[in-house]
Amino acid sequence: MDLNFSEKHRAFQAEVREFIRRHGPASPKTGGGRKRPDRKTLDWQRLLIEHGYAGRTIPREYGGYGAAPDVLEAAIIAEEFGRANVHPGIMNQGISMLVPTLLEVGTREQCERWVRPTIRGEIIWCQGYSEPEAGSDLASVRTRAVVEDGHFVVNGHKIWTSSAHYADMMFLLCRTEPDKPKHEGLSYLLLSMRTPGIEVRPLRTMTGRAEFNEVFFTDVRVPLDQIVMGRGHGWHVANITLKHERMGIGDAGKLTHRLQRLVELLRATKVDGVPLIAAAEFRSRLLRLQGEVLAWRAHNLRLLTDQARGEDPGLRRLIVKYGGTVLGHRLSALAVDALGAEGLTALSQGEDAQDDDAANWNNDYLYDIGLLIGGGTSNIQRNIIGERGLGLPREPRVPGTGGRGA
Amino acid sequence: MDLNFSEKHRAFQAEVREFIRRHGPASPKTGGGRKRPDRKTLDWQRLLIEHGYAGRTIPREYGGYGAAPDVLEAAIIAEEFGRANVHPGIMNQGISMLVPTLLEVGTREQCERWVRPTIRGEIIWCQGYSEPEAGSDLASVRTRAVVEDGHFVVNGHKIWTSSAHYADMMFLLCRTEPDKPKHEGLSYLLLSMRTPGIEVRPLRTMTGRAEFNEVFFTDVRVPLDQIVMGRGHGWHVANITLKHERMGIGDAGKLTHRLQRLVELLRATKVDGVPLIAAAEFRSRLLRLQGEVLAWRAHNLRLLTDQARGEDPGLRRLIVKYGGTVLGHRLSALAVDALGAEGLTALSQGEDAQDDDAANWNNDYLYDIGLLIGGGTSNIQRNIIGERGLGLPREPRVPGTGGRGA
Amino acid sequence: MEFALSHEQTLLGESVRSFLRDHCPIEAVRAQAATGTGCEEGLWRGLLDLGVQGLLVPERHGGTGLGLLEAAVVAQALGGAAAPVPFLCSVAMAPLALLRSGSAAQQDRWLPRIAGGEARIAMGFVGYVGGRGGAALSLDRDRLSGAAEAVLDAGAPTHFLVYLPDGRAAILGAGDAGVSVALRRTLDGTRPLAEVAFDGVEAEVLEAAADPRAAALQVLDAGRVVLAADTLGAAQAMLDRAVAWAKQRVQFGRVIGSFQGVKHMCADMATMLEPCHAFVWHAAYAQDTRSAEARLMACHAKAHLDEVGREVARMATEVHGGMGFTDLSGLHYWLKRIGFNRQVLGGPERCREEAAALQGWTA
Amino acid sequence: MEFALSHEQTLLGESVRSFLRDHCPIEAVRAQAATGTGCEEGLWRGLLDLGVQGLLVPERHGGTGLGLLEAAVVAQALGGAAAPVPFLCSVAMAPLALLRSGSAAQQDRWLPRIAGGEARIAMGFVGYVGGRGGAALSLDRDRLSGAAEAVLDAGAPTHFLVYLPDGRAAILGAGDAGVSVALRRTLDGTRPLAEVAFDGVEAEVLEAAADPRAAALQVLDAGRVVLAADTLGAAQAMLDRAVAWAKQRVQFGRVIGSFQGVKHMCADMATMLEPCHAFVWHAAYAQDTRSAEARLMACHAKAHLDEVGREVARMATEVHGGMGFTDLSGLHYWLKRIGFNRQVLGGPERCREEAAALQGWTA
Repeated sequence: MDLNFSEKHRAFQAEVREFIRRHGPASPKTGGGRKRPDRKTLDWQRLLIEHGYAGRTIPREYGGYGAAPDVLEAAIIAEEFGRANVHPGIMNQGISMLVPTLLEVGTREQCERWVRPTIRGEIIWCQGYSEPEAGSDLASVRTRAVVEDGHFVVNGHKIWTSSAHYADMMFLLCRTEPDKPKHEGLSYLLLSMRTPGIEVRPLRTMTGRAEFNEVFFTDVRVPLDQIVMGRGHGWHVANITLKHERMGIGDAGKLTHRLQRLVELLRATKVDGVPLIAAAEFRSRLLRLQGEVLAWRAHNLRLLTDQARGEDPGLRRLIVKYGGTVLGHRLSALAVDALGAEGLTALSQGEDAQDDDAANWNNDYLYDIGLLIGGGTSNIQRNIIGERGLGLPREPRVPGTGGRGA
Repeated sequence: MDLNFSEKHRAFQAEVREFIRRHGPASPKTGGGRKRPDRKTLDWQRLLIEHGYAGRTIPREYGGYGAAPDVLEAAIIAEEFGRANVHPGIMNQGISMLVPTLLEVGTREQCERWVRPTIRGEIIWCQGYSEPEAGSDLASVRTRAVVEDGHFVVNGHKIWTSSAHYADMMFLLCRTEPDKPKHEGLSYLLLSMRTPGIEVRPLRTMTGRAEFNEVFFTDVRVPLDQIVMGRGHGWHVANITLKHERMGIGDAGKLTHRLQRLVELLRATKVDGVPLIAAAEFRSRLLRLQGEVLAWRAHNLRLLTDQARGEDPGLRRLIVKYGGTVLGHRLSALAVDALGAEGLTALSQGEDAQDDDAANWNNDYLYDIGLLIGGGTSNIQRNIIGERGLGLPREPRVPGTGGRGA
Repeated sequence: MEFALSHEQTLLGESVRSFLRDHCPIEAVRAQAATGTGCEEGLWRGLLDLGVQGLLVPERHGGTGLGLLEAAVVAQALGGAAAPVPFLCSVAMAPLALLRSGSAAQQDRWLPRIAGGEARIAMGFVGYVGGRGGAALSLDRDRLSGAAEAVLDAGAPTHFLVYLPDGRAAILGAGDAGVSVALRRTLDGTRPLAEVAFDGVEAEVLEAAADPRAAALQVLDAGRVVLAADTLGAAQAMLDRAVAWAKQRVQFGRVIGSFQGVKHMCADMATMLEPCHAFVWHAAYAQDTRSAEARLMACHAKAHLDEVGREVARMATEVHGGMGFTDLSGLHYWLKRIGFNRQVLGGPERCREEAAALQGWTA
Repeated sequence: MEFALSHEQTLLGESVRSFLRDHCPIEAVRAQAATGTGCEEGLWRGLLDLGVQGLLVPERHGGTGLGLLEAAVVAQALGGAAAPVPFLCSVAMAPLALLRSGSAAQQDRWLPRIAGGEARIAMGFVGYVGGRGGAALSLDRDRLSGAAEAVLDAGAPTHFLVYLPDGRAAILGAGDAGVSVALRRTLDGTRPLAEVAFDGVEAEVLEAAADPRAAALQVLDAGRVVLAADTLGAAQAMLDRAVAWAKQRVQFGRVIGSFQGVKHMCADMATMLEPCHAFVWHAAYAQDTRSAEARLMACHAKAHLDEVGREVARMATEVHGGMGFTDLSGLHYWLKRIGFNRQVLGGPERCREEAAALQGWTA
């Protein structure tokens, strides 16, 4: 254990602070759920990558900053950006899920082609996993691809595809080996959303945005080299992707940052002249949440160390999505309560708007409910923690089905 | 809906208050978990029955007070006793489970013989249900009884038998029809704990008392007429008993009373000169709990009305044990927190002692953890609520077992 | 003497529910959420046919002279359908305001118009639930000046009724000169809130109560009980839908309700929500009988339903999986209604603080 | 530079755990709970062989000069075995008290005796964690009078060290004339608490700190971190037992861990508890590095582990069904240890209030 700020890290911290002092005012607003990055955010992202505050450990040859993994540097960045309430860089499914997957099991060509524009926020990816009859039960997807004259030809129907209406690319889980057992018949393809035969129908969500979509595939042709690993390895690749998602969604930097925003809100909001941060119940709740966030912050440092060492943290990693999502939702719930009746009128001005803080809290609150569901419900997450993390037995199979889970 | 205090009820309330004013000082202390009633408590119980504040609706011929069910009278009694922190009468498994079961499905002779001494606290019953391999899975009990020269002869082994070490009688679930399906092979016997062949081994619990026991049966002879309903109906009778237990354990009067004690504790306890009832976090928690207790208090009035009408309240009844037990535990947890470090030294002086309030809170806190487990864990309770109350399907059977539940 | 709804009360609830089943499908809610005023005219007229608007208006003024318990029964039905009608103010609180604070002449004038559905009165309370700086009212004789925030049922009102901190209330026409209304859409699209400014507007002043502030608080409490009932109805609707979904949706080869994870979530919701029915009745009944507990019960009923409603809304959505998050399922209309109810007329934290103060639980 | 235990720290934990596995079976805990002083002599000597008592004592005074992080590692192991030894005061807080508040001469005199296990110092704080009326101390030159409550590790001490509200500390012999000790068994039978009265007893005064109150608070904070680590160890032991039980116990024809009800309970426990390891390390490390966050982290680590510990203790017991409630399983020794840790040196409510005050979150 050594978190001492060496001379090097003290200098790094000063550098980050200086960056924030100088460029912070140009930061886009934070919070508010997912949207396609606007010009301001894209510029900001390039600036961050240039300075190594985004894409930090991604090799230079793929458009990253190419720094060696350094847990303390990562922590300093998260901490300073969070403290200053400055946009920490674009976080989307391409960046948090696909890029690390490609870096882990993609070919050199695939990395060269897609990592750079993805981390810059120029290529937006969507995830083609869930289907109407395969929500939690992902391994039973039916969308199929067959090989015909040098292409995979895809037919089927995906749902809950977030961002599909503005995404450029999709990573798709589909069935290519219908004769093999359920988990061995899948492949993981990368395809352009501009390919003919794709129809996207927005599914409006409770946030009022169309963050989800249905996507219909009719004879959609995907070049043969746009598969990650080989045919039949889709389940394996999808699980790598989901592993990274589980890391991402509960991200402690995000929690620290959100706590910081919450503290500011409670300091600034006065009722009958008393700031809510001094009002009994609000302060009590805030203090409980602060303790929990501090625990996750420390946990995150530990995970970063695991990562730097190349160790699989097992249980420690598996709990992140479930724990972090629940906590994130409780943070935004307190914010919504602090906003009171007046906060009810703080509405998002649309997907591309710069919303005010109150509107962002409302969106976070609703969007977090979606996160509790998305990527597998909390029940699925707890199954994973119990089974893979603690070694508890699976549900017994029910005769005549592949049944387990929920 | 009519909860108006008619002239009659106003008079009744005055009568209860007068009783409490006059006799309250003779009340045994309240709280502190189960023990065999001492002389003082037995005298108190007789006084309560005489005045109709215990055994109120039990027929006079069986030793009760013989009043017609009256929801408001019952509510007035609970309210006034709770408010005054006066002992509300003995509550044990004989009174809360066996007596209503006998009144529902017992013979006239059985009622005449056992109801009176039971409600007086003179006969203590224990429940012979669980076995080492049949805890939550009650229907798989193996203790067996065969008929031999005019008696059931019982052999087997029970566990988690609370109060068995001082009980006079047991209601026993055992297997009499080994050839019938699991649920149809059981019978419900009543037997004296003085019968030769019974060995009771105390199982000390976390409260430091031996509230549980193991009971071993070797050729224990039970007269043939000491069966409730007929052979093979044991599962049915046991479920009637458990229905009444589920009513009993979460009893809202107890919750109201406990809240009252808690309010007094928080008023009386000062830290740095400030009563805890005014300290932010304690007051916030107390207020949340008060809201919940008020909800259960109203719910209880509704259940009493259902009962008076002879209606089966279904879901409303099924939630009582689970909800009430969890809430009761949270009340005692707040009390333990209010007592602070000094409260750690408040220990029970033994099963027959009159403990002080702080010791009673500590015991309640620990005992409540037992209640969360006893009579089926919270998981079993939630299965019951989900399946019988909401009509959700059971777990599918696993091949080769009778498996469901947990 | 019993703790249960009477036959008439049960029938009242049934009739409103049945009407809403036919006339307030989810599409109507969706349409209102997109563009509505919070008052779907067809529903308003239909409820008039059922006599709902006159519920709390005495018979001699053309109403049915029932109590807050009946209002709670109706509110529960309205919450259950997420029905966009200005029930809270126009039907529940406004007649009580007149009965508690109005003179006989004022009652004669206003109550029949309320019962007849002609007067739709939006309401605001200034200085009752914690000020955030924007609102302040003053009355110079009968001239009202200042501003009120978070004015309820303000989408299509005929009049405004605003309470001043001292317990007097002022009532005036929505279109009167000097009244300016900034209508804001809210998270619950079916119910807007307004900021209303008054520039020396002539108003009718309700000031007949012996203890004006206490009278105003009674009206506020009644509103809180109605909101609790509305949340109860909405949460029950969400639970019912979650249970139905859990019985039908198949994943991993099994109906999901057979998994303990889902089953226990449903059981937890039922365990929280079921006692709330009796609690809301009890709180409404306490208002009707002016019980000594009436204020305490109103504060706690509001706060408790706010909390239970939020939990049930989240869990019911979660049981639905991705479907629950979509507009398609419509679940979120209830979720947002519950969220709206939570924040208006004092959030749960405020209500609990009042409960503490009532009991002297202060330093 | 990394956030993980070093090889040496890991080995230290291993060696203590391995020693306790052999020498602190549940029977030893049970025996102590029945009749013990809170200091099982065999364990005390065994830990001495491992060098534990000198952990925080500088090398020049015969110790190993390690930090609070190492102390936390050991405390976690002790909590995991519910080991009845006076580690908190005698090993962790007392040397820090001398290092923070003692003169060089005092350090020379006392620290070697601590490292050698000869001095077993019980400790009390008067005026630090909220007074309930019974305690008050005064120093007239070097004469100590008054009473201290909830004195820790007081079952078999050689000395008492008590902090006065102004940050001075007094140290004196446990058997000195004028010292009267009322030893009380506690809920956690393995750890008694004492009320100690002093009647003008001659004491050695520690008053070398530049800011005495701040120095005292550092010692208190260190104690809180050690308690958090102890609770972490105890809770982890309970979770491990619950998971093992869930893999083995069969009901309804299935291993109960295959039921989602049980599985999700275990998952919830792991999700709560797992981040606490890093949190406790972090809090201890902040003490060692005297980070600006040190006080905040100590308050929050104590409060958070108090809460998580309580939840895990209850749920782990519940997973065990009836067996968990019995003395036979021994689970309750951990549960009660967690309960004890919660209440001493400031309960979670107190710790959070201090955290709020540190951040200026006050009216």
